[in-house]
Amino acid sequence: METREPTIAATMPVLEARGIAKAFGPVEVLTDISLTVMPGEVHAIIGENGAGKSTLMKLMSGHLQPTRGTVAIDGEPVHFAGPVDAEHRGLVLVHQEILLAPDLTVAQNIFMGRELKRGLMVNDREMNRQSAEAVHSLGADIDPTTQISRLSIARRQLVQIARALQVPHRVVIFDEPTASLTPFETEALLKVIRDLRDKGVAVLYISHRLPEVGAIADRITVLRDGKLIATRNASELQPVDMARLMVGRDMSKLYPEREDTTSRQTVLEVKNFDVPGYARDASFSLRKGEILGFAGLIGAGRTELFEGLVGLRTGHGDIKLNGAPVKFHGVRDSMAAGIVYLSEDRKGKGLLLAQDLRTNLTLATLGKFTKGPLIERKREDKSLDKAISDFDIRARRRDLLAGQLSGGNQQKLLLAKMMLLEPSIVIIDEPTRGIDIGTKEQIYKFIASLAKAGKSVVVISSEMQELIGICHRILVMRSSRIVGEVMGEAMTEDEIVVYATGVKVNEAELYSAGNA
Amino acid sequence: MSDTKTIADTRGFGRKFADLDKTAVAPFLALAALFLLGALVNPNFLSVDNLLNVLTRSSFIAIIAVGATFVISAGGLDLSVGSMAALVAGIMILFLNSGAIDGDTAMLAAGVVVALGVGALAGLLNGTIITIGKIEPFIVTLGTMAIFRSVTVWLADGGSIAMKSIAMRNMFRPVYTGVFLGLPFPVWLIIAVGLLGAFILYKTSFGRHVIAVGSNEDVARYSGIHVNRVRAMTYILQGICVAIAVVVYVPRLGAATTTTGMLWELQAITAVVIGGTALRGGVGRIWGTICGAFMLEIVGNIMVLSNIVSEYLIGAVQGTIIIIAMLVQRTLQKKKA
Amino acid sequence: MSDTKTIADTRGFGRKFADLDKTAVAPFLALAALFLLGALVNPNFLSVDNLLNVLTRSSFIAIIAVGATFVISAGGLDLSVGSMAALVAGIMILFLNSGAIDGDTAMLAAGVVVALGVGALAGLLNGTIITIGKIEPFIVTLGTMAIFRSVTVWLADGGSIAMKSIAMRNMFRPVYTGVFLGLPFPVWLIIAVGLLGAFILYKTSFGRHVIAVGSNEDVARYSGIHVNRVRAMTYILQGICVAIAVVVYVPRLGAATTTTGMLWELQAITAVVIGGTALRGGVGRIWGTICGAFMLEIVGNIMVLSNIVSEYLIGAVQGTIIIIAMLVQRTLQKKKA
Amino acid sequence: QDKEVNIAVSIPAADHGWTGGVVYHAERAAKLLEAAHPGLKITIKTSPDGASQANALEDLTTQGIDALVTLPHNSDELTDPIRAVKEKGIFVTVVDRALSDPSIQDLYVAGNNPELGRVAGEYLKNTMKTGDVVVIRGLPIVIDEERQKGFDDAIAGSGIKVLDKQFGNWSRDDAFKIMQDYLTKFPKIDAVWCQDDDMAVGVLEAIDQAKRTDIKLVIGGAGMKDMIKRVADGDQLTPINVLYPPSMVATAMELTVANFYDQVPVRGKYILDATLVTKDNAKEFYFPDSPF
Ligand SMILES: Nc1ncnc2c1ncn2[C@@H]1O[C@H](COP(=O)(O)OP(=O)(O)OP(=O)(O)O)[C@@H](O)[C@H]1O
Ligand SMILES: Nc1ncnc2c1ncn2[C@@H]1O[C@H](COP(=O)(O)OP(=O)(O)OP(=O)(O)O)[C@@H](O)[C@H]1O
Ligand SMILES: [Mg+2]
Ligand SMILES: [Mg+2]
Repeated sequence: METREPTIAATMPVLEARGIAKAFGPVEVLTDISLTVMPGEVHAIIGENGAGKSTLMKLMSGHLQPTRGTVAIDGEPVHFAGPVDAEHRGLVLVHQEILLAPDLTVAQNIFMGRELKRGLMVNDREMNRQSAEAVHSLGADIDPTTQISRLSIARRQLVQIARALQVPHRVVIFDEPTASLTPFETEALLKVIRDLRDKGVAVLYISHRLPEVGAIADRITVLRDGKLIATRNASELQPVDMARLMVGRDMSKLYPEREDTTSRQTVLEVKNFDVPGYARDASFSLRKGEILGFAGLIGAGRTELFEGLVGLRTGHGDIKLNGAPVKFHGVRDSMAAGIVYLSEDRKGKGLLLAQDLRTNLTLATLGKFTKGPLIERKREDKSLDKAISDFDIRARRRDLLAGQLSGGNQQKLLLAKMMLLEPSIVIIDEPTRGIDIGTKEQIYKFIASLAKAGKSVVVISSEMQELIGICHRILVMRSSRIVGEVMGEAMTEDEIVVYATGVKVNEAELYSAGNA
Repeated sequence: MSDTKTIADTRGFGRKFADLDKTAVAPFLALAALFLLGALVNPNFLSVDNLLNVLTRSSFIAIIAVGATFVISAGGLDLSVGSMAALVAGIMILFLNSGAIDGDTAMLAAGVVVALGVGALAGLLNGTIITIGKIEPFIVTLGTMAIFRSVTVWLADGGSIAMKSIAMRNMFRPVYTGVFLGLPFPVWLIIAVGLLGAFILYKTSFGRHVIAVGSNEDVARYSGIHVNRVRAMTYILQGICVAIAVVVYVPRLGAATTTTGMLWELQAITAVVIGGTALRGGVGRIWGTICGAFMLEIVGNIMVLSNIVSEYLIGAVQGTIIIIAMLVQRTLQKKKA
Repeated sequence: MSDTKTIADTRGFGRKFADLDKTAVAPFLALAALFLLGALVNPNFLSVDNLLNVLTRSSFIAIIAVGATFVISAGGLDLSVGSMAALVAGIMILFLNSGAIDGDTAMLAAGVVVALGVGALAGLLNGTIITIGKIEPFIVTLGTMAIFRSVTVWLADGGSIAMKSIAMRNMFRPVYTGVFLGLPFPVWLIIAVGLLGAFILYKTSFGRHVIAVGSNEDVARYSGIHVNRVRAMTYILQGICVAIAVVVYVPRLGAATTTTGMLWELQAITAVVIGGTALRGGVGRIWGTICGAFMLEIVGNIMVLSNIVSEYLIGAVQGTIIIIAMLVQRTLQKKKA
Repeated sequence: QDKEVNIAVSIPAADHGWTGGVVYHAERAAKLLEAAHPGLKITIKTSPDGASQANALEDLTTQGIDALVTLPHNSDELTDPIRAVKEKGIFVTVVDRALSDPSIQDLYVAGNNPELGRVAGEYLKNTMKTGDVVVIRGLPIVIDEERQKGFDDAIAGSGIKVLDKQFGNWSRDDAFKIMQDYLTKFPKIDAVWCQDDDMAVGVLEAIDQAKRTDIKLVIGGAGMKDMIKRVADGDQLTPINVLYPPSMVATAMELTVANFYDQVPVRGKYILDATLVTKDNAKEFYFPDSPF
């Protein structure tokens, strides 16, 4: 971990929040926040889901207007007419959610609204070149002429970051930029941020990955329930302290005690499963009570493999469920068979953002809430109450729309929705993406309790630490194939990386040969 | 209103969806404004007879538009309803003329069943091509619009298809002209279809699925909803609504002609949109739709009752009034916000 | 690490490339299928004369549909183009009849300018009400459709507006009938409008903004794009395209009637959609659109050349062919995938 | 008599009652004529509007024809396209709507639109002397304008007063609505003139439903079979009708065929009267098998 003496004293804050408050309707979600951001500083904001981090960032970048208080640039109070106005003053925000035009290409998105021109014409060649460069500097290779709609969430996130950095900036705000990135992209991004800092740019940085925060931040501000709890120098805080400040209680143990809940009974056996274009020749088995991890780099094809398995996209191969061969023609079949898949794309495929919590919660299981043709609203409400308490969903009002929940709470709602199906096999894709540490702990506990109750869980995650922390066994995918298996003592980050990057070729080939 | 600030300053969907109740009320306020205009133009406008006439006349479009609310909430579109109405009416009358069953009452009842069947089949045709062929609803229903119309013209030999039996006609006529508890029968039918539509859309799981599909098809699919089946079903419902409208339409003039149902599709869609349902799907307002259908008919009525404009310019005034009604509605929404 | 990505990259890239071609090429394949059908139905179909006739006629819809491609790509809709064409034609002819300027050539030139001006203004009206009033384009342009039509009827006093000066008519006629380098003048105009449209849509930042607005309005707004201005501009472009179409239309029939341009809006939208542009916005295919307009005209031509079906059923056959053409297109896309 | 003759017939599509009748009669005449003349081939094409009719004319000409029988959508618009046909040396018969340049047509067979309005107006003037009349027009096109003008001229200066005029789009449903609203608007109406029998059906229904007894006369026009039957049956409300038969297209086709197969060349104008149909002569004009 790099330590650095902040050089704050000499200069004046480039961006400042002075007693800012924000209310949505009668509910105040931020109270009296005062905050300074110095040039050449990385200032991290941490807090639980729904603490108000994103809202604060939106207030400081012209996306929202504060109910009380002011924002100041270079000591001058300012009023932003909108985000574009803020950008003109050198303030850019990388949103937590992906905001890109899906039909346009990477380069077209990166330069949207400020196209490079040659005479009357847009200079596509130059924009493509610069975009490729910008994306490359973030440690990724994305063809700049690819349509956004064809990219995975992670890649979209990278494009979005590249786009923000293309604007002339003095302050860059990153709202959970790494939530969907693997360690490699994360490392590249952190390097970019350090470069920014060294150039004197101020950076506001939000993340739920506390070690990462410790590594990059000069100062850290902790929010809880819309209030500012503390602003400290990073050197004074260890991740445990951060967690304590955020959650308000001691957070010594993130992962639950590992218990060997795995039984001998194989519940799911997959042989030579292909998802054309994404996964090839996948074979694995899952036992009752087992937590099986799937690791790999972005684009390795994990998501698509399981989408294929549950019938969400076309795939061929043999699936045996409790020993009996099955065929899933659609996701309904697999749901009926007790398998559920929770999408990593909670906004695009998980929740109806424009509908309320109740509608979302019961959408996949409406049959359980109907008497005759009639939906029983009372039972739905009761179920919502239960979900809110079971999964600790922080919604200040019941009639919020799913899109108005903070990112982490959307994830919890999705979890609650799919658990209503009472599955025996749960496949969770990126279960803790964008989730605060307190809630992570809850979700891990929840996964462990599922296994204990005799259900089987597949966890697809790009966070190797969490896979190692909770899984009994981990399979690693690379370039559409399962290339390795680690378990027991061998479950280390190094070992997984070796498989995921293809360094350990021999064993990988051995493994797939053994399956063939 | 609790949402004041949300509207002023949220950026995303927050804004669009926070003002739910306002959008729901706005069409009725616009309707009230039209009533005022009507009363100013001609004192007879507010007479019970006139209002009941208008209400009764709006029944075809209102009933069809209830079906269109389903189709549009699920993110679809149906341009074929007008010619579907003509086709259903034509086949129903041909059946009534065939004398296939003894007894006029039995025959009429069977005729209604035939109409409903043909309507449902026509809807199924639309739904199937759209979902299985994965073709834009606009193109499919434009195509079936031409098909239904042509077949009707062909059945009618270019002329009209009229009910032959005078006795049966007299027996059937009260379905349009009859009054029950002070309200004409078609008005009761609007109420019934509205109640049923609202029940299905708001209270049943099918209705929930319709909204889910229109709101985000992927989410619906990942939630295990049969997206295609739901979609197709909305078109079938639309077909049934068209058939119900035909059952009220046929007794009025006792005939289907080549012009029957001409432009009803545009009127139905307009009613739905004026009523507050968004064309992009994900929202459905049954009562707003019915209110919209009523508004359309009232605008026409006011035009005839007024003496102000040349008959050449009536279309222009009508168009303007509809745009202004929408503007009023938008402004009211913002005011109340 | 790097090799993983390279593999993924190539795969993704290849896939994407193949996809692009298919969607873009599909309308042309469907067109080829129609050619085959035409040749089977009547050997005269493939004669140069016949093909040039059809191509020439498709010019009105093709040119209007190029404008509609802009409107639809930006997520809008314009139902008023048909009556706008009637209005523009009417005003243009009235101006030509007025003899305001000496010299027929000067007069004609001025008439063209007047037409373009009226078209742009009409488009501006649509654009302004839609963007400032924040009303669904469907309702607004349905309203202005009625308004433009009515005003035309009123200007024509219920009849038609014809060019009075025979000399001027004879001078103007070659704009429709004239041939240059073997191709009729209207065909050159289609090419010119297509090239210009493609240039604007694909090569200028305005075109980029059109797609951005249609793809995701919020994102466009955050990117500093003047969403309303871009939207309104697409309607103005649409108006100008309508005016260009009128400039070809007037010399053909020499008159504007109250039915001029009736249903052109549906044809234009159909051409756009058949051409591969999605109604939800975010995609625009100028050449596909022109191909679509050509297909529509060919279907009509084949109907006239064939003698198989009863006149009453022509609509049905036409509707079926269009649906099948779309199906063929979809299947080709999937096959090649 | 097996001379090869190709005749094309271009008419409006069957989009309302009267044009539906035109298509019916054209198809019927074609069958009869083809049966009578083995070498004769008749191609009938319908078009929904003026521009597509111009297209159809081009397409028909391409196929090589000897004669064209056409009922143009609109005189102003179709004059030039028909001229282009004529310039290819093709025999041209125009039905119903005269071209702006009459020198183009070899043969002109027509009903008389101004006369249809005039006869109706004269009848009103003569039977009622004074009274309040409401009018339902068709669509705003030239035919409608001519009929209206004939009517207006006939009642000019008389005691007949037109209370209101509206467009009923030649549709029963629209006419029904407008009549309902007229009944609301005017406490006393003496007579209704609507330009077309299709609309008269809607008018009668509206009056019937409102149970209004002040209306003494409903005059339609064109000779739809249901209305002729009412006249024949001596209906009080509809004692007369004014003829404007869609079968005129058949007449035109017969005459055109005669030009080729009989020795006498046929040229000139054949104007069919806008005959006043009354109870006495109604039987002559009643064709129960016609769709119109
Ligand atoms: N438009 C809105 N209307 C109503 N409430 C809102 C709206 N936007 C946010 N909220 C509420 O404000 C609170 C703070 O949300 P915010 O998105 O700032 O949380 P966060 O700290 O960024 O959480 P996360 O870590 O999950 O992203 C939440 O309770 C959320 O439900
Ligand atoms: N270079 C590329 N160009 C286009 N599409 C790509 C490229 N690389 C990957 N993809 C697409 O991205 C998707 C795979 O990404 P995704 O990250 O979801 O896979 P994954 O293994 O599930 O990854 P994650 O680790 O994020 O779960 C696939 O649709 C894949 O084809
Ligand atoms: Mg957040
Ligand atoms: Mg994934």
